Amino acid sequence: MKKIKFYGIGGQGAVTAAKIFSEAVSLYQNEYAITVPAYGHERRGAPVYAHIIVDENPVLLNCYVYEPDVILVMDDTLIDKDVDVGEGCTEKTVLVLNSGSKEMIQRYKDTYGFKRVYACDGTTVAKNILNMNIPNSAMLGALAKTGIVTIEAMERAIQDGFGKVGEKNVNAARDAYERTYEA
Amino acid sequence: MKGPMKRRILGPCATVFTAANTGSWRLERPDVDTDKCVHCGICSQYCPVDCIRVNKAEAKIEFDWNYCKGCGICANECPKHAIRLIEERGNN
Amino acid sequence: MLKIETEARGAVTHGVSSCHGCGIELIIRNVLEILGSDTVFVIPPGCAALFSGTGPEAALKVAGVQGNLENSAAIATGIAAGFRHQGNEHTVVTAFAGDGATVDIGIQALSGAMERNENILYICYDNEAYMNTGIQGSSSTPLGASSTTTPAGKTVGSKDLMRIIMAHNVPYAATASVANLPDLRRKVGKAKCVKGCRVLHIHCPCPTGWGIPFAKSIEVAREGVNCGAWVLMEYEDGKVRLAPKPAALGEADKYIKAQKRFRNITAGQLRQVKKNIVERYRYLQELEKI
Amino acid sequence: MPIKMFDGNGAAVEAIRLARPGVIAAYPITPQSSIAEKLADCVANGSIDAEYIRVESEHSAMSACIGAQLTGVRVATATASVGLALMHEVCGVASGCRVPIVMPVVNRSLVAPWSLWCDHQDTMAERDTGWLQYYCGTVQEVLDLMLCAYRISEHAEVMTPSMVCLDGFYLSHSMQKVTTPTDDEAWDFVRPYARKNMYIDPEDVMFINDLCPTSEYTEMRYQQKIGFDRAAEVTRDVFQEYEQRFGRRLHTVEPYMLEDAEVAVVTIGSMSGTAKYVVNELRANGVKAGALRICMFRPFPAGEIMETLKNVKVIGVIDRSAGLGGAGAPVASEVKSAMYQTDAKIFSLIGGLAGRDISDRTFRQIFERLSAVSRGEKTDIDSWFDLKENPMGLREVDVVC
Repeated sequence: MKKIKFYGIGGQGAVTAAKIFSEAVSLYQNEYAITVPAYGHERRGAPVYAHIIVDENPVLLNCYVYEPDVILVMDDTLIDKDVDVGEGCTEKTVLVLNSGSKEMIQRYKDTYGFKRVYACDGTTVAKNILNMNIPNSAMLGALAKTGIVTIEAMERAIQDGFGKVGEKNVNAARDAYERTYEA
Repeated sequence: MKGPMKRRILGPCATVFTAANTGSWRLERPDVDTDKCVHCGICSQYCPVDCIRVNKAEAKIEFDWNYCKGCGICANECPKHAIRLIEERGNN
Repeated sequence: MLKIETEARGAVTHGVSSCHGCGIELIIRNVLEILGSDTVFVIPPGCAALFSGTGPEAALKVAGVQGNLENSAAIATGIAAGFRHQGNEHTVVTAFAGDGATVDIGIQALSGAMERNENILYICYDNEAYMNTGIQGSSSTPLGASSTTTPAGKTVGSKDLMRIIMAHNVPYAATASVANLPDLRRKVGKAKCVKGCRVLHIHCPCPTGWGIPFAKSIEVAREGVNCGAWVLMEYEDGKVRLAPKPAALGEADKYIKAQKRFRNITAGQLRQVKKNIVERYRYLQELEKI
Repeated sequence: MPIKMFDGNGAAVEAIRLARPGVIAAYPITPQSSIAEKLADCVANGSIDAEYIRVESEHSAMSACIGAQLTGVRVATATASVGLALMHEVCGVASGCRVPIVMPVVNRSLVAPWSLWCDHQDTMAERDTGWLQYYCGTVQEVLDLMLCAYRISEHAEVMTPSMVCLDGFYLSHSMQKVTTPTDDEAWDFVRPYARKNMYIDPEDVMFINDLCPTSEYTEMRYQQKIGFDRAAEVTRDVFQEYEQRFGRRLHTVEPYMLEDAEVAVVTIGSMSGTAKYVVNELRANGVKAGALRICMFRPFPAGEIMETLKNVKVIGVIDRSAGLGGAGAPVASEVKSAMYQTDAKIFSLIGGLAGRDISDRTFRQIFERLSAVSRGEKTDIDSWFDLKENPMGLREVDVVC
């Protein structure tokens, strides 16, 4: 069983990303998942979270994730927005961070004690390939780098989830996957 | 061939078209002065219970006393003042 | 299904326990005579609910349902949609509601149905208070009129339902009066043939609630029309037409003084009532010119 | 059978699509909104051939649905929270007029205080309005129970509407893998809608819901009671048929490791999986723990609950609604009354309100307390769990005296 938490800012597609990730593991990796998004008022710009639990067997747990194995941060400015992305994390927790800034990556390591960090400038990827500032598909590609899901499964789920703009988003995911490095 | 069949309906509904004997409410009843009446039908038109008929063949106004509540609208609306209300006594 | 136990000439039974001299009987009989049997009635609680029947006994020969006080327009909407889905666009789905069920608690559902232009006929019979439950004031109760909840006389005027209706741009709306049945029948006939949301607002004195003799309910209604307290009009394709027009507006004093519910009206209120009548009439005349 | 990804709201919409309603009247409300939206999409893209009425309130949604279904078509609507509260009056019309509407309700707390999140007070407040109530444990069950509910509600001897309750966000927005029947398989199971009781038909006249005299009202209510009695049997039959057709077992109540359990929790809704997870954990540690999930809450399966819990000595019934002023919260009161002839110790445990998470840790704590009672170390346990310290002092302000 793997417990994952997505952090983002309203409008970045974090909740959509969680649903697509669930589909990738459920339909294309023959596993099971539940997602519990934590919604507030629907506002652009406010922090949003999603909790995902993945297992080889049907997932019994239907609650939030308190001790994540993997966290995905869609926006590196969250560190300055009163959001404790390190909550419940241990040295073993893997961070996937959308950041193009070495300093920022170091701040995340220093502040929360992450030992394994996968970084990718998903925002730039999204701007280049999708021509817009929605990094969710790119960051799903980055998440695949951790090995929790294959990039092929993720691409298929992205294709399903984004409909007409599926291919562009698949390209963003693939590009981000290739750019993601262990920082 | 299916014959008539009883069916149970559950819950509230009305399926029997019937009438209350509102004639029993009457304290006064309309009385037509046949000399004044011109059989114009206005009394019939404005009768709330629709119980007045103009019988042109026999030149008379007929009331269905089962339903006439004795409200007096017919008398009030009659352009010829041919209807007055008289005290109700017994049936018919 | 309907078992006829006591025949009637029309679609309404002759013996209904509405009050002596109540105009609703006349309205409902005339409306159904024009609409015919291909009609469904939605009736909320109120005086008209006497025509829903009691227990197993029905008072109408048309199909119908008694709704709640506030949802006549919504139930009618659903019925019309159900029929439409089954290919029936001919049955006239009619809501028949009092002023309280229309201008007070039912205004939201009516507004929704008008905005969506549902294919229904909405008829409001307006006796200017909650008469069925003991003459409580509604937003149709006029300035100066006493009711059991405005015992000293109402201190504000009534809602102008026609202007609310017109603000929704429905294809056809009209006012009518129980005192002018040929006009009422003509308007019902017109409304019957229009597709979309049609609204009729029909004035109907309540002898008990207004404090008038039973026999005078038509006469008082006629006075109301003659003095302009009730204006007969039509709204069709965005155009207002005053029809039929009174020769000249009479004085409202006679209309007001004939009714005991105005027993507490002050001289100032009476002046205001008369002023409002004249000003509203002028306003409608201006609208007619547009 | 196809496997698809749905969140709970998506599964509800899929079931509605498979049941082919002719009229849809819905008003959006968090967290139900995506049902209203997706149904509108389905009508727009032709996957549902229905009239979509964009009503101005939930009250009108239910009113329009009643009117429409009385003309002889299946209808669809959905709601949540205060929307259901606004419907309350007309919910009674649907059940009293025996209009077998099936409605997904996305559970959300009632106001005040304002909250957008899951608890069961909204549907619990409707528990005596004459609707059948099923509470889903998973997204799969949303689809399964919706499809079954059409069959149960529309059964000629039941003729009673159903609420299929799904927890806001925990199910409504939780993406899960769902096995669905094909359109034809589902249609063969659900069957076309047929009017079986009262109807509005200009060619076959009756007047529905006229004033009922005192001399008949009691009997009309008794008719409804008989409908509920039959619903309990029909539910079991329909669940059995569903399992035969689609291979998935549904439960009115679902016992889990209860045969030899010494302590057990009774749950309802999405928390139930977490309870099982913790039972597994405790069993691995040698604790004789068990769980019972109630799926069918109306009619209340008192006999089955008595039967499945009869050997358990200490039971915690978990309510996701406060049950203010009651002798225990709603589910607990019902369980206690079902078990009145046993000497089990039954506790009403209240929590998870307004989306407060009921986690595995919460269940561990609850089981610890139940075990303490079982061992005789405690005689009573707190009825509210996961309560903050000093709840009365949440707002402490300076005032000018």
